[in-house]
Amino acid sequence: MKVQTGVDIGGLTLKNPVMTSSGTFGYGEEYADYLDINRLGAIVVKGLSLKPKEGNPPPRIMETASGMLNAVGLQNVGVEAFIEKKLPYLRTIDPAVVVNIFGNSVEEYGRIAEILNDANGVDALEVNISCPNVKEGGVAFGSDPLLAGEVTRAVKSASRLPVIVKLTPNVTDITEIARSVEIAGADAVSLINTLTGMSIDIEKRIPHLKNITGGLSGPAIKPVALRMVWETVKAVSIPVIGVGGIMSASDALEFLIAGARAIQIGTAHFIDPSAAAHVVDGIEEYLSEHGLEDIRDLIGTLRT
Amino acid sequence: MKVQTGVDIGGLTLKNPVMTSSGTFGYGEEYADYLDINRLGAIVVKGLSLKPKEGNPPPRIMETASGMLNAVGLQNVGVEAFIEKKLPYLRTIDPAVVVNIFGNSVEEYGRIAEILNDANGVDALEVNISCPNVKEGGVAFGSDPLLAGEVTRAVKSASRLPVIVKLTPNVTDITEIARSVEIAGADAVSLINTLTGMSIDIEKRIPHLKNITGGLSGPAIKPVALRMVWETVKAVSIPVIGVGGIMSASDALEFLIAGARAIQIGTAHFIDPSAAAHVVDGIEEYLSEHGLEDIRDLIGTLRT
Amino acid sequence: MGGFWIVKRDICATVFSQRETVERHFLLTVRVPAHFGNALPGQFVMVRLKGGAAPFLSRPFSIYSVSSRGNDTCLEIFYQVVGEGTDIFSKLAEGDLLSIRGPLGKGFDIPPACKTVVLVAGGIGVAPLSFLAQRCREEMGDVELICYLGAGTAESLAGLERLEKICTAVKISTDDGSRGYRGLVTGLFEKDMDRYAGDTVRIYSCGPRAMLKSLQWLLKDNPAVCQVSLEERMACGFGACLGCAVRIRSNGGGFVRVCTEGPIFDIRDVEFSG
Amino acid sequence: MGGFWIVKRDICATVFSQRETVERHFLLTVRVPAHFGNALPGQFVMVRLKGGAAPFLSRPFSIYSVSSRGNDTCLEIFYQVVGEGTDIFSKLAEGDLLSIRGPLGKGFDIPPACKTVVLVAGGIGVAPLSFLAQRCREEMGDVELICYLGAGTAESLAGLERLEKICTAVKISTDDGSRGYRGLVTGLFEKDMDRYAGDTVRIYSCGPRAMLKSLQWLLKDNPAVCQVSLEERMACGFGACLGCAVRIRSNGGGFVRVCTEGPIFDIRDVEFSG
Ligand SMILES: Cc1cc2nc3c(=O)[nH]c(=O)nc-3n(C[C@H](O)[C@H](O)[C@H](O)COP(=O)(O)OP(=O)(O)OC[C@H]3O[C@@H](n4cnc5c(N)ncnc54)[C@H](O)[C@@H]3O)c2cc1C
Ligand SMILES: Cc1cc2nc3c(=O)[nH]c(=O)nc-3n(C[C@H](O)[C@H](O)[C@H](O)COP(=O)(O)OP(=O)(O)OC[C@H]3O[C@@H](n4cnc5c(N)ncnc54)[C@H](O)[C@@H]3O)c2cc1C
Ligand SMILES: Cc1cc2nc3c(=O)[nH]c(=O)nc-3n(C[C@H](O)[C@H](O)[C@H](O)COP(=O)(O)O)c2cc1C
Ligand SMILES: Cc1cc2nc3c(=O)[nH]c(=O)nc-3n(C[C@H](O)[C@H](O)[C@H](O)COP(=O)(O)O)c2cc1C
Ligand code: FES
Ligand code: FES
Repeated sequence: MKVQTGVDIGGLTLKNPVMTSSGTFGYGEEYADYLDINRLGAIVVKGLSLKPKEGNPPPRIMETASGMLNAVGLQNVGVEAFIEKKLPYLRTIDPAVVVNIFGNSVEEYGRIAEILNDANGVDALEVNISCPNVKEGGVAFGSDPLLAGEVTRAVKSASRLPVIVKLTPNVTDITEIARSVEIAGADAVSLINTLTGMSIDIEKRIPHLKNITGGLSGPAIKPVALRMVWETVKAVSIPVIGVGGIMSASDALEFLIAGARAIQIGTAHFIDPSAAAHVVDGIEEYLSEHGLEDIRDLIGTLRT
Repeated sequence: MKVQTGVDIGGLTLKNPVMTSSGTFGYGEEYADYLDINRLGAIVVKGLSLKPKEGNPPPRIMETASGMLNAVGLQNVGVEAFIEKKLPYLRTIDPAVVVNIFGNSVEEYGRIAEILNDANGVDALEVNISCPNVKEGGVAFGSDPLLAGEVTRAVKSASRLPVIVKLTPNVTDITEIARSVEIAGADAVSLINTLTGMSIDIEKRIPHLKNITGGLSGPAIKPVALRMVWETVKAVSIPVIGVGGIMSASDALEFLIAGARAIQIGTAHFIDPSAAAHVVDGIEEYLSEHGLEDIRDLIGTLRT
Repeated sequence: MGGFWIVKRDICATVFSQRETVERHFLLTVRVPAHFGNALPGQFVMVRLKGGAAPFLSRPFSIYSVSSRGNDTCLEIFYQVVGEGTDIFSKLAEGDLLSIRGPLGKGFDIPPACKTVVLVAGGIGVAPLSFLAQRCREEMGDVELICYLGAGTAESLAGLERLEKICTAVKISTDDGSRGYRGLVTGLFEKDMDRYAGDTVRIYSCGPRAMLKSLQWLLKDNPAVCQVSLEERMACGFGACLGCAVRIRSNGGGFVRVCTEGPIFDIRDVEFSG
Repeated sequence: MGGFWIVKRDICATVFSQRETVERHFLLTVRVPAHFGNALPGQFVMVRLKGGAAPFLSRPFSIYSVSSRGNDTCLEIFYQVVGEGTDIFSKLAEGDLLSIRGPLGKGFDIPPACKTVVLVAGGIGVAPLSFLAQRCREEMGDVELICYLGAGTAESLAGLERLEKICTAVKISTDDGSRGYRGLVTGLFEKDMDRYAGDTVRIYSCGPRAMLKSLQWLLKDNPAVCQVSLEERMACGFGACLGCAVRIRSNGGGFVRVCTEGPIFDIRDVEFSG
């Protein structure tokens, strides 16, 4: 059976709901040799700031039970170098290109959005208000509904592109933030970013990460991500993109059934660089095995 | 080398910092055949309410990556039956007995505390304001600093016992709640309770748990628990008890080094019912291998 | 706190052998300490890979048999691959190490005066019933043992060979009619049901929930005592986590623990709709 | 996107053999596809149990050798047990399956005009250097190969046997003096250091960070080119996660990725204090 897997994310049309997540897929080209990139619905690139950012000192990562902590600290080439050096490759490939952005101030978010207006080849913005590993920007914006709304408004009014706002799970009520960015004009939300965590070297009695704390990702966080996606789907009318611990098609299907319009794959790529392609295959198989001709007949069909 | 492992938790003296966590150790007697209970520092019994509570319908548990979801729903025999039927056994054993309590209202918390004043054999109370699996009480009290303080005051003024308040991780800033209960008179805080999570059966398209969501515990959550303990230790002056994903002495030591005065072991007991005894042994070994005569020379020695 | 205490600790058991009997059904034999010889039909064990990370929680399995082989005591588990945990177990081979807790729970109740034992088994539900049949044959001599055995197809009929050796009669049903009666095993049982009444008859059953539910309904006017083995997800297996709740009708209609108050229940006491 | 694409995919490799050479040091041999024959000394692979839950992330290991055995190509990894992942790997046995990504990273740079190759190896740092020595001997005929090999004790000297067959001379140091020079391998090297200068000499080193740092300091007035293999925790191994950052002095003093811009660096370019 030929199945229809295309979805629409607030104006951004994807041929399938499988996206890569920011910070885990480089600028796309790193994966060119490892999987058939053209099978994917969208690529979200590493978070960009106005100026290049060198990131945090090492050690930056540590393994945990079914997960990992990272404190990369948003190392990136900056928006100008991205447009000049990274975008040309991204223009040659088929998936939608989503650019993840972050700033130190509301104005800076707007400024980056504006610069990207002129960049040919960018299909949508994902606004990171949820990085736990940087002092400026990041999570401060994401855990306050008012600030989250302000950032969203700044980006929306500066940009011609669909705007996805990426939410942090380190909050009491994620639906409150989701509603606030919806009202401020967000075209979609993606969640979750990493949970803040920590790990200690008991011999040296120092944190394993130089930054002390880091962001927890991987299968360990999947139950939390899925719960938050389900809550958010019920709370807003814009599309929700599910992220967190997806390793397989079966994981992705849980998010779709819970109501996510699309999903992102992150940490799984480090375990298997072709993970996203397997998820695309697995979703198609599931649909045809279950007699579902259109993925939209599956999304949000959880019976509770 | 003989090491000193005794710790003081706001007036409650433990011969070692290893406690069992509420809801995972029954009323103690369930474990009598599985480990030498007298090796433990303290036992925290299943959460008690004023009246018996039948709990949630099954399925109540589900495995996740390096963890489990539970939605037991605080099934318990009620405080009266506890005193009559469960306490006699607990009086015969050596560890301190901590009774975990929860109510539907601030008054009810106070009322249970009062009843337990007359019960011989109870050494401290742990006030659960953090259960994600019940509508009343539970997390509503734990995520609002004002309500958390109110419950604490009610229990403190009703009880003659040291009062530990158990905090939920499902909040934006756990230190805010911790400070509020400290001001309200809590003798100690324990954290974390479970993270709210969810899991879906993709064949039936229903949640795996009848209650839809459940509490995530086990190694998966350890990095989050450790981070929150470390933050809370810096924010309050009362003792902090570390809970979450502790499977081994090495895990327990991470919490102690981060500043926890004691630790609780939960889910690990299901994997190995004698887990707590192994942790006691492992802590003693570590201390003597590292030439530390007193556990207090280890607690809070993280260098950052 | 002496011997008894040591007996209940989780043991480290070595895989003796494993083979696939019918499709996706595996017979696992492990070496266990001698006290497993006291296990009762209906009791179960919690199983985990020694030191393994997945599956995270132990999995409950009925005891399919315990026997001596030379100086060793061997425990048999008979299971079907249905998910991640059983899939991992299906790769076990000789010499692999398991962590095993048990025997746990209550066993079936067999009154000595019983003359006719009727077993109604659906799929892998055959496991505890086969052990029960074996013990009945050993201890009750010429007791009449009638087994109703159901499966999807002839190829997936599990445990048949052993039952045929032990039982007075084995009556087979398959959903597709590829062997025996075409239909559900409860349908096959229903045809004979009226023969099973009186104090000297006992009915025992294990299988999918829907099957037990319809058996409960069939037996509503039949006075014969019927015990069933229930399944529920378990974390601890010994009464501590309250994860394995099942609603019963007696005792005010509350929840009891399958692992401790069960897994064996009187079929009339089970609230299948709850 | 044709052959090249397939070549880079993670491969499923079968363990051919594994043995403990010196205490807690294991020599693991796995069957790999023929294209591994093109691997360069200094390159590494990311290793994980096929389908295993732990360790979660792949672990990076230098290539210790690649060789043909009959129709098979065999990859050797030589590693020390230092934590959970290597402990799990130490239980691997013939027939077990691994998921392997690689060869990854840049190899050592060996100018054809090089006449003297000096290796300074600390502990398990011997792994990439031994592969380098082997290739030098194969491809550069009578090149002078001097190896300084350090370990804690005589019993923990890893990789010695093979190096003695390949090298012109192997000079040994142990921390406790139980064999060779008593002290650090850098101390032993320092005594000879002035002999190693000029365009036809190349120095290569791998070992603990503190050792490389003191080697950097020793070489501050010596013009010989020295390349080192660095280690950092890795998640992906191919440049995507930015987890393996190390600070370098060139290029404005920023971070580069050990897995992609390295793991081989000019020792003078590494910022060990950063
Ligand atoms: C007392 C008892 C005795 C049992 N005896 C046997 C036996 O002898 N042979 C045998 O094959 N199976 C037996 N089971 C069922 C067995 O425990 C489950 O099939 C097994 O735990 C599934 O693990 P999994 O990881 O493969 O499946 P999962 O991936 O965890 O789940 C796959 C499917 O199995 C169901 N399932 C999971 N756990 C249980 C459970 N504890 N009870 C019922 N359904 C479950 C799930 O709902 C799901 O539909 C018994 C269960 C109990 C409680
Ligand atoms: C390019 C490269 C090549 C390597 N080649 C070899 C080799 O040939 N043989 C060998 O034995 N080891 C080699 N290593 C180191 C090896 O990767 C680590 O020892 C291994 O990952 C430890 O895993 P673990 O789970 O046992 O230890 P963990 O429990 O993760 O950690 C134990 C200790 O090892 C340290 N460690 C962990 N990972 C790394 C790492 N990636 N780099 C440095 N230190 C680490 C930790 O800080 C800790 O002190 C190499 C590392 C890199 C980056
Ligand atoms: C190494 C690493 C780097 C990341 N960098 C970013 C980033 O730059 N911007 C962002 O919004 N999220 C970033 N994330 C978060 C992921 O995009 C994703 O939200 C999170 O990892 C959860 O998904 P996963 O469990 O599938 O990895 C990063 C995650 C990892 C592991
Ligand atoms: C099955 C189960 C039941 C629980 N019941 C309670 C409870 O009654 N009261 C309470 O305060 N915490 C309860 N908890 C939370 C634990 O006490 C503990 O805070 C949590 O599981 C994290 O620790 P762990 O990862 O070591 O299990 C329960 C946890 C589990 C798994
Ligand atoms: S499985 Fe834990 S109480 Fe039954
Ligand atoms: S290990 Fe991922 S970038 Fe180097």
